[in-house]
Amino acid sequence: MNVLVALGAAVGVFAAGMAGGALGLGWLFGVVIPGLALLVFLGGLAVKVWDWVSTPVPFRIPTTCGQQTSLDWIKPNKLENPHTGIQALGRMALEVLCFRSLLRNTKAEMVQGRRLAYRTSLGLWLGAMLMHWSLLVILIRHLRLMTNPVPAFVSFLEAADGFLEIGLPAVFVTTVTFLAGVTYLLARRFTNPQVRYISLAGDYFPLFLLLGIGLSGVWMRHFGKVDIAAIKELMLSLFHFSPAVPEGISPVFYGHLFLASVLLAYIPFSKIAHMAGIFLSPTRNLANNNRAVRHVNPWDYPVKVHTYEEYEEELRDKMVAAGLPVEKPLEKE
Amino acid sequence: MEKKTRREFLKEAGTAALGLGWALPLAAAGCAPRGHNIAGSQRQWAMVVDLEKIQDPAVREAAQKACARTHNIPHIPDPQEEIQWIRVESFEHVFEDQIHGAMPPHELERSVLVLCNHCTNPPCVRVCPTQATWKRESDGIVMMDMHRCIGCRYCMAACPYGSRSFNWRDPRPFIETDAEGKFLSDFPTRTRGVVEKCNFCAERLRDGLEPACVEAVREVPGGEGALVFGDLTDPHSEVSHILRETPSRARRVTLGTGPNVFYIG
Amino acid sequence: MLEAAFRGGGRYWALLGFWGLLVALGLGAWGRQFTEGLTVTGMSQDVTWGIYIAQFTFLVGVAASAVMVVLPYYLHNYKVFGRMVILGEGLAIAAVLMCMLFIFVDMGQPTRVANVLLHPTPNSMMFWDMVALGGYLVLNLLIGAVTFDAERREAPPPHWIKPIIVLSIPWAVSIHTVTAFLYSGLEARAFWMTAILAPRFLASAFASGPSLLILLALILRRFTRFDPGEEAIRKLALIVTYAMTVNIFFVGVELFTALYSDMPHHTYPFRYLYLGLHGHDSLVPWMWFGAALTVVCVTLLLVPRTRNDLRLLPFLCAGVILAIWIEKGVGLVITGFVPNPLGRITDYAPTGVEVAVTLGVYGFGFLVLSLLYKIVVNVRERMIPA
Amino acid sequence: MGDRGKALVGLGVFILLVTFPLWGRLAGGQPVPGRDDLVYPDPAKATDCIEARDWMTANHMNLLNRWRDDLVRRGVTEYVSSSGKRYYPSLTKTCLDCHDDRDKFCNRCHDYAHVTPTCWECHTTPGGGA
Repeated sequence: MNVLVALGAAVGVFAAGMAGGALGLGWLFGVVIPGLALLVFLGGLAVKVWDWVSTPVPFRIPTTCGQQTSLDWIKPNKLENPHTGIQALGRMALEVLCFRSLLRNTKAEMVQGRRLAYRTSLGLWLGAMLMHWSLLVILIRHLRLMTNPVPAFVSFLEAADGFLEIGLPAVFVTTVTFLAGVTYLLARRFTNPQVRYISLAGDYFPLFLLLGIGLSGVWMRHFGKVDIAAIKELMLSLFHFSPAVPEGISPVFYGHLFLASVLLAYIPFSKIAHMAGIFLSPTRNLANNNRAVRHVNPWDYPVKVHTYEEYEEELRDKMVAAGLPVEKPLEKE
Repeated sequence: MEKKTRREFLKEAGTAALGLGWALPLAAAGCAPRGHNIAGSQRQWAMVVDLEKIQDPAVREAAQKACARTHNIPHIPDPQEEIQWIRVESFEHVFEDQIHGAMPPHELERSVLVLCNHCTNPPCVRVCPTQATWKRESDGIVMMDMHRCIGCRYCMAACPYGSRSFNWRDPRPFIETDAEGKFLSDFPTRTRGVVEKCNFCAERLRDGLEPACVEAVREVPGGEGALVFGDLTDPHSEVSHILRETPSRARRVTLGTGPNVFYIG
Repeated sequence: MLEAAFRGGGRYWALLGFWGLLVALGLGAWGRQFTEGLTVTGMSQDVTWGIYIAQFTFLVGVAASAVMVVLPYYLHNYKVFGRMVILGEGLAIAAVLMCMLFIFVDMGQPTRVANVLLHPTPNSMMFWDMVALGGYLVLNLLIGAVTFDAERREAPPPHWIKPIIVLSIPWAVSIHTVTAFLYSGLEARAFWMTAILAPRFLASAFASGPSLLILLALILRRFTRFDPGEEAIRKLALIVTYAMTVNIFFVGVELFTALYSDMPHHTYPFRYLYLGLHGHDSLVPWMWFGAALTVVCVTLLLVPRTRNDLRLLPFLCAGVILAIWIEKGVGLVITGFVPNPLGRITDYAPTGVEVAVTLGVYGFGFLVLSLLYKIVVNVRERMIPA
Repeated sequence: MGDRGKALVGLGVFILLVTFPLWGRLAGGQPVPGRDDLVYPDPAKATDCIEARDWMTANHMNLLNRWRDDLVRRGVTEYVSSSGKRYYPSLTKTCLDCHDDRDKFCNRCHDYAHVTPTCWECHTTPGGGA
């Protein structure tokens, strides 16, 4: 059911874009919606981040899995249990760039039916790495349609990505790896019973969106050729704030663009907000130095404290009378 | 017990499989087309070189120059990078397997024009991993597809005649141009990293012309008939006629490649 | 399991850094070769293959030699090699990767490399070499990962891996055989066109590969708590001795055939190698050095007392590796082009760019090898009861 | 709190990166770089291309690719267009006869769309123009 809802939504988005393109609603689907989507994306993300950073983090709560820095002769594990900001930064970098925690994915098995053993399960990590890194390269590659002249790093990336001259136009390596990654991530949700059980429509929807964007992109490049110059004209005009919609752009492009717009606008309100959230995870971005540094509760207000000295001062005569020990004897008059 | 039998089986299977280590590629090579013979090609273009007539340097130069201009062949001064489709070598080097101690020096020092032999059973075609070079069935020319070549140079190791040249660098700066900086021919230049060689002027044959070298030597006084080009499968062609009437030789025939450039005189 | 590759001390990271430096150097040099063309190499119209293809030939042997530990262990249940097998497979993986890279950097049009698979050509030995190498890489990765993971969990390996292991044995033989066929099927080059080339390749491979394995095992013994076993090392030394002896015999057979028949095209290459031909004698010192090294090493290996001396053994192994590297990595490929089809002799020496690219490929191979062995060592060290 | 500043700087950098295509405009101040109008070959030479114009715009590279294999490898010396006309399948001898200026007919679009074909590394324009 969740799958069908998500699939239906993604197909519907694509169909709407196609229909919009076919019906000549180029202004709506080529200018207004992408522009709004970008604003919603940036604005929504900014609000989200503001909300997160405004929430106090009273305690250091990094989750650690290595030796903490303590005595000199005990070797600390700096990345698993960071002690300083720099070390926490290193840990974050490994998490953001290498998805390190996914490498801890293990699979439990009974060996010969009597002993429990674990094995590394690399599938999720590999699928995620393929999908995310390919997506980044693909996004940067798309700058060729949004800049004129095209910056050198885009040209270089494009040349490296299309290094293998397979087909004409050449198939990009990241096209293949991206589709493979997304397909794996989807297949995993379908075939793994545990993952399937916890998957909601909101888990499937972005994957279907990504798959739809990828497939329509492949279609436009390799099969149903589209007028790439007209598309670039549209994109450039958008980024120059003087939108103009050229004639003759294929409806598939509007489907592709609408899918991308929906994904963009959907990000701040969905699980994909992890792209910002990962930086703000208190279990990951803090140094575990509670024993070395005093952290004061940020919203600490002055508590009225009645110390023992004051207590004794107030009741000393009564205490002496009752024969209780006092720290400071009564002054003799 | 059961375990032992499985091990026994493994042992036998392994030993048997060990023998397969060499068998697979061998079988494949055996199944591969054994080149084309003349009967397999509908026609076979061939060339007859008259050694007497090409002793005139003007004739040789005309042939080489025509070739270079027709195919935009670069002139790279470094002999180790030079591209050559048709070149001049001495008799003793070209026919190394046919010389003997009693031959007079002037015989050994005679100049010979050498080019691709468009072999009947070309080793270069056999080894090419991408079919970038192949024997054309329609007329027996050993063709080269510059779009397909990966530049592995296996064909150069396989050619027993040294007829192939590799583009070690971009050839364009070394190609002859006219006063306006334009190339002398529309024949595509090559890019660095591909192998090239004589194509018997396949592009001219298509237009019903003779190879450029054959046409050029005819213009030189005394050069007529120095190079004769024709169809070897046609008994009435001039090459067939000459080879029937005159003693001829070809390069390294014992290798079984079946060269189709012949030498008389 | 993979994270075990990144658990190491300063010395380990320095080693990785060194390999990384070589890779960077090689990448830079290859970038120049890619933009300017192969003119930056020492190769020429006459000597069209040089140090790249020669290293490829040498390393195919190293890759194939894994069979020398896999076969006794799996087919003959020779338990002594139990801890050595994974080292052999790791070495095979690194060596095959280097082989593929050496072919790749030798190409004039590297961007078209996919053409070999897009237009498969069964009559070309180069096509088969690509298939054989690719298949061997997959086989070793699969076998190594599956069996080692099973070992780590102290579980028996899955049953389906057995036939794959059996398949890997002839496959190992085939990669070096096909590489020999690459050369020996060329009627144009008398030096290579000899039926004994494939057996010769295998004999020298089974000497150089296990020698490298012994060296690596000794290094691991010295610097880690993981010990592949003294008996295993001694057995490998015996294999090296036999293989090297057979190799000498094969070379002798070649020399006899060429020199006794005295056919010019068959004697020229040997004269070029050992005496110099028409004043071209750049390889002569190499070859005599290699020959002397071979004789010394084989003599000392044949004597049980010196062979079993674990202090002397690393030097003997290094000697064997160097001797075979000279035979295959220096002599074999270049000499095939001497003399050229027109009887001329062109000398070849690699340029700085070529050497840098070669070092880069080796750096990459040893980087992979270091990572793989680190995983093995870290996992094994944890399994040893303290 | 201290970390709020860091997070906002990160957000700012991210927004700058995402809106990268906008900054070229603001920094360079170039006018909207639209396309020039399509240029057609001299009507004296031809008024029609071998196939429909839109189809050619989208598919010429694949047609040329097929031609090259047809002519070079299969010896096919004739291309029959969908209108039944016959052409010699050659870039240099057929296409470039009318599209005789590479800057006008090839590079104009290729440069704009940032497409870098390798044809010109070997092929010349008629008359040997590099």
